[in-house]
Amino acid sequence: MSAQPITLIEAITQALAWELRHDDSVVVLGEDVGVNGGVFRATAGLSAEFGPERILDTPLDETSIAGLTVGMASQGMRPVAEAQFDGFVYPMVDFLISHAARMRYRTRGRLTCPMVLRVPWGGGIRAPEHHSEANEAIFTNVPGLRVVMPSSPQRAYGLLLAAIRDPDPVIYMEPKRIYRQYKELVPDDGEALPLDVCYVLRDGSDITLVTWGAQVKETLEAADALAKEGVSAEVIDVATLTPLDFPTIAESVKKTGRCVIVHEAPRTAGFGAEIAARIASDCLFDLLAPVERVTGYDTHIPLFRLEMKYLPSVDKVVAAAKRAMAYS
Amino acid sequence: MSAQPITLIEAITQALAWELRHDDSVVVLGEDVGVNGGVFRATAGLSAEFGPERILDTPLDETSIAGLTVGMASQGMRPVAEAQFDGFVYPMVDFLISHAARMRYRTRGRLTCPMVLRVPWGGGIRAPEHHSEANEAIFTNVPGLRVVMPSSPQRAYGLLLAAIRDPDPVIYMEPKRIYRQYKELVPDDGEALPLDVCYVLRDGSDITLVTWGAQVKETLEAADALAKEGVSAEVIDVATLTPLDFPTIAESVKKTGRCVIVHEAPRTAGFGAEIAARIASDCLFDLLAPVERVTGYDTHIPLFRLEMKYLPSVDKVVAAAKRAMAYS
Amino acid sequence: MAIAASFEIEYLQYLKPDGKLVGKLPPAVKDAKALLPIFKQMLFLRTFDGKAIALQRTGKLGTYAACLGHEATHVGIGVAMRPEDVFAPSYREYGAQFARGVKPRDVLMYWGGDERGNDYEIPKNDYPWCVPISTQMLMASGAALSFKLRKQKRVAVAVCGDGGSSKTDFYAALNTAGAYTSPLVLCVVNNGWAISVPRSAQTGAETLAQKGLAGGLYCLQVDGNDLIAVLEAMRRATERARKGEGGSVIEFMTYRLHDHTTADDARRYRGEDEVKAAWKKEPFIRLRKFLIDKKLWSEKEEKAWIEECTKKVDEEINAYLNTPVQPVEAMFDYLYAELPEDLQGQRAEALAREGRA
Amino acid sequence: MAIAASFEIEYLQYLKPDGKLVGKLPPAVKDAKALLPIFKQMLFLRTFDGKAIALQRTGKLGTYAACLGHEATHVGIGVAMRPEDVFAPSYREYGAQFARGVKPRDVLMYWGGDERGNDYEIPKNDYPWCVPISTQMLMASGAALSFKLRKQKRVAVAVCGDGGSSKTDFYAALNTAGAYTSPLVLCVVNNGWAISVPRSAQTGAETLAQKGLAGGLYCLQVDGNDLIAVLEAMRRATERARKGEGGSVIEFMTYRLHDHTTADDARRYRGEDEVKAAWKKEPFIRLRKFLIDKKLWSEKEEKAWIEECTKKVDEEINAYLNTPVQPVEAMFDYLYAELPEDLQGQRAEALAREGRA
Ligand SMILES: Cc1ncc(C[n+]2csc(CCOP(=O)(O)OP(=O)(O)O)c2C)c(N)n1
Ligand SMILES: Cc1ncc(C[n+]2csc(CCOP(=O)(O)OP(=O)(O)O)c2C)c(N)n1
Ligand SMILES: [Mg+2]
Ligand SMILES: [Mg+2]
Repeated sequence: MSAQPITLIEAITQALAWELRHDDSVVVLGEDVGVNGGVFRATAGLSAEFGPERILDTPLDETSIAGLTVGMASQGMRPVAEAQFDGFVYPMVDFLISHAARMRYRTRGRLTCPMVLRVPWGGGIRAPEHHSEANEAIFTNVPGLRVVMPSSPQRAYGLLLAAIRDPDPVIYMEPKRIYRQYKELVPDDGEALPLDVCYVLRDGSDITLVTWGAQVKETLEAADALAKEGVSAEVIDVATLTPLDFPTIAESVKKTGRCVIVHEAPRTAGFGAEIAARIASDCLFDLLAPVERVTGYDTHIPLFRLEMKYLPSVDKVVAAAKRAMAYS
Repeated sequence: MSAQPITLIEAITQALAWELRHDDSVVVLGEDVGVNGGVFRATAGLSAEFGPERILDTPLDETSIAGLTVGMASQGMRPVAEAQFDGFVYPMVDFLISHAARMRYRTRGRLTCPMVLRVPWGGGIRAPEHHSEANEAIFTNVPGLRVVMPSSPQRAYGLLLAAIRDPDPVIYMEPKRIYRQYKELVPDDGEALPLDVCYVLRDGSDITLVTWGAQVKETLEAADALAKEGVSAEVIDVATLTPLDFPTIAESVKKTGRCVIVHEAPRTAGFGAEIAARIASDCLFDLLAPVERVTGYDTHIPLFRLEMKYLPSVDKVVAAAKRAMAYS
Repeated sequence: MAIAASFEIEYLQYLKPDGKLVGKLPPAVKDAKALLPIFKQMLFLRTFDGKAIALQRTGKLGTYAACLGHEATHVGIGVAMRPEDVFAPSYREYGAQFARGVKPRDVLMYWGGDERGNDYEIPKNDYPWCVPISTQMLMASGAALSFKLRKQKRVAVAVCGDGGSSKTDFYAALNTAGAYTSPLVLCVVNNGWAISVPRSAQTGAETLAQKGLAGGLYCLQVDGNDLIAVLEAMRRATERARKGEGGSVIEFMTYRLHDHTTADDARRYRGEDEVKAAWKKEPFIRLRKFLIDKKLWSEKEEKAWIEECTKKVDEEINAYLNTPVQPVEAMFDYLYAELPEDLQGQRAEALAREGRA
Repeated sequence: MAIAASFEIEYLQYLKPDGKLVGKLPPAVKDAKALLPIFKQMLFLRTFDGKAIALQRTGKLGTYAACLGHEATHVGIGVAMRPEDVFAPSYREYGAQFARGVKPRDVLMYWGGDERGNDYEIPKNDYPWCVPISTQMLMASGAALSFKLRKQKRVAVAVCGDGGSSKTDFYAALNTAGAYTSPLVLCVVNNGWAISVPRSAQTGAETLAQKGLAGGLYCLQVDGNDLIAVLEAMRRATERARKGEGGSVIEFMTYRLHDHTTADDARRYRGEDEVKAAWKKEPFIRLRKFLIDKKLWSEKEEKAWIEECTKKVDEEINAYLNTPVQPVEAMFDYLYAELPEDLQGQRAEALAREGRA
């Protein structure tokens, strides 16, 4: 039990340290992750404890980071790489799709790729360009990967441990806007959480709100607001986008008959589409109202003077839920 | 009017030649596009007609191709780049997302990026690894791009002309399986087709089959088969995936009340999800049956001994349509 | 022993840290007088830089990347170019941009979170600030290729840092410039650090200049705190480019005297001693001494000029602070030449949320 | 003129095209006898290659990339490695792979459209064929780094072509190997062509070897049709690597005597003369002459050995042809260590379609 409650990013550091201590094959690599402790301080103190042979600063090249990571993972190490910001994962896409996701498939299991890529994800921190992107959809159509996004200190800890231990590649996206939003007691007990589960964070009977990452907060607040108006909202944190635990979502929607999906990425072909599509297929006759998506607009997240107008907000979620409630 | 009917790939060559002849700022670049005429022969004869300063062989690097293309486009040229195969676009993703899609947005219109990336797309030709991928979903969540896929010689010609003339970047994916499948008269008249239209290829009243690219063929055949069993299927070729002409699809689904979406990419978070999601939102109360997706499995397309078992087929489409017809 | 190839990379330095000339003035600087207006630009830049940092510290600007210590390199690159050339900056080279016509208010708008900072009228064709490291180098190679194909006597000049010289895009830029013999000048501003990563950790290469050999380019290493060396290096490279002789890689040796950006704290990873030593070699001391020795400049003139600079920068800051935020539809209106129908509903929704339906 | 850095790149050739020795045998080949088994492997490779092409022509194999003309380089690289080393091939280096234990039937399975071709028992840790050009180079750099971190005396050896040396991943590989001083040997097999693009169009660099300078690596250019030079280059590079002295780039000069693959028609883009001239320098002529001169080999022995090779290859072909197609669930069963629940429905559906529910 951590003596003091800790933030989401501290929970990440705690998970990294735990696993570095308990598994020799784990190494951390990325730009500025060493002495500097990472631009978000996720790796703060790790270089001092584990030394530069376990915590590796890399040359400034994301292709290199991705390629080295796959190369090390396929030779029996468990590298945990960091992309400094979401907007810098694009040069990694080739190695993730062409190699990480296929190493096992291609060699019929002879070689594997037990790696994690940590990606500080999403907007809302008044950062420069390319520091605020919600680009999970690049990875969700790629078989062989797992795409994971925690939304609380406890889940950050447990899911990161699971990601590192998973025998296959995991893209672990960290909602940077809530890195330091609140603290929670996070026992440092090395207990991983399952990677194939959507978390029902709040029970409700009238409507299902499905979300992940930083929007979990706004969505829970929206549920509070709705409760005041007599609407009972169930809130689901998807947590692992792919492979998806759809049964948990389906069960809820079958119960409530209404669903609003909330995410930060642009709407068109965002991962919300997949959830809505499955609902349209598997829960059609349970639906009382159209499935709405409250999302970023189909445009780039603007620089910070306008970014809050781009992001989903509590009142956007509430409004959508009320529109759904108007059906009966 | 081309004196003789031509194949889809010949229509592409014809469109390239037309535009090279009529617009000095158009250049073609890629690996082996010069003297060799491209590995699929899409640029056959162009080097001879237009010379090596208009038809440029590039060094073997997709990052270079993408970066040069964006660089040239932003300086007033209209480059048409070729990715040799779908599996080689991943190193281009950074330039396409970070720069091509944002040049206009980032500079408030001061610089623009009128480029085309041609990508031979999809499986079914017994090719080696990475020569058979259906990866359009990588681009459909990216604002600022257009993702276009022709499915006939005539549409290949008209849509490619439109793509080259479009003032913004276009990813033009070519279903290589049907490059030479059949011939059509394609007038060489420089007439472009609109990029914001879904094409209704066959009218029907019982069910809407929505598809694009190589699967248009199987889907039309499925419609034939269904007709024999008394089911009237409307077939829509999406043609331009993003920005999407959803009204055409919605109109059809509202009429038929049933929809099967057919595509080659893995199902989860494939572009079919977006179409299904919109239906679940905008046509919910018109639906008589769940929206089904007939797609590639959520796994990598296997090497060619198994690939046909992976791809959607006429009977998979027919079976899905029949399941939908069972609802009333 | 048979030799397949051999190479030598020249190092340029004319003005030593103590202000003494090594040898005589190079062709780029026929007359010492010509240095004066450039020195004044450098002073303007330093004034601007200090004020921008202060603005950030008081919450009136977002994250800002200072250029303290890079002034000779940045301004030297800018003045060596012609208006019709194209410049591709990273995110720090305001000195080069000012020389080309970008306004200080544009820089502030950009770091202030407003895309309009990239919409300057002059230089019309220059690339905007580029956050994804070194991708500007490769876009510039595309620009250079386009000049060559259109037979224009223009040069594309791009800048990245020592960190940026590790990026694959940098290699792609030099390889394509070499393959097409295109008019490209790749400037590597080696300021010792890439955030917290020292130059020594970026690569095993002895110099960053030699990376150009990988593409058969002309390679130079220069003292980037020596304005004269910067100008001479740029003269050589741009002349070669304009004559059709191909591209260059120039490594400018300088030092980042400030934190990486205002979001960084360099004390975490580098010692005070190193910074102190670097201050002795920074670009103003030597140039000021040289100009004063030549009777081209005086402390009095400097004081007056800095006052002028301060006034001018304050005007720019006011212009920035007084620019209203863009309307919400700006999110949509620069995405495509014409807004596709598919997006019009979302635009309307955004307007409606502002009560502007 | 001050010099920042200077370099020389050595060229190795011991056996001239006419079979005459230049100077004496290098340390890698203390005794000419040692060449004999390697020569025999080369002959086996050529037998295999010819048969594989024939197999493709008769519709029994998919697209196949021949290695005709590359035998000295490919086999030389393979035999120079130790079993515990790791090899990262592109898609053509069967010669190196056979030397390491890969079976001809595996090669055939792979080009025959069956993933099991990558599932050989020996060498357990080698990388599979790599279609995305030069990405294997960077994965090998990761492998090399992992050896260094775990203090294992192993070397990672990777191969790409002249075209592959333009790919950004190649630069990333050499830059990271240099930055970490890791035990990596990057072999660039310069066979003159990348499909239809000649070496001269890939880069402005005079040699491909010199690209290693960009990362501070040891660079060598060698006659890749001269087995002795290949062995000596590999000896130097692997010894350096094993001693912790860092990585190398070796350019092997050879020629692609066949079409790029069976899907290519090289007559579209290169002249007969060039090919004819290349045949005179191919690797067997000189080595055979050298061995016969030394009385280590004879025409009769060659005939007998080729018969043996033919028999062996035919066996392998039969093994390949008689391997049944994988069951449909193989699509799912190697995707993750355990099939996620989300995919079980699709797997069941695929089985059901086969009537195997
Ligand atoms: C692709 C990419 N990765 C990471 C970053 C984050 N980042 C911004 S600046 C920087 C260091 C740059 O160092 P250098 O190239 O030496 O330039 P300098 O800042 O010293 O001028 C990093 C890692 C980025 N902007 N882009
Ligand atoms: C990333 C990528 N782009 C394009 C291709 C298609 N392609 C296959 S081989 C080849 C040429 C390779 O030339 P080189 O590197 O010289 O090797 P060689 O075939 O001559 O051995 C190309 C372009 C590919 N496999 N991967
Ligand atoms: Mg730097
Ligand atoms: Mg080659």
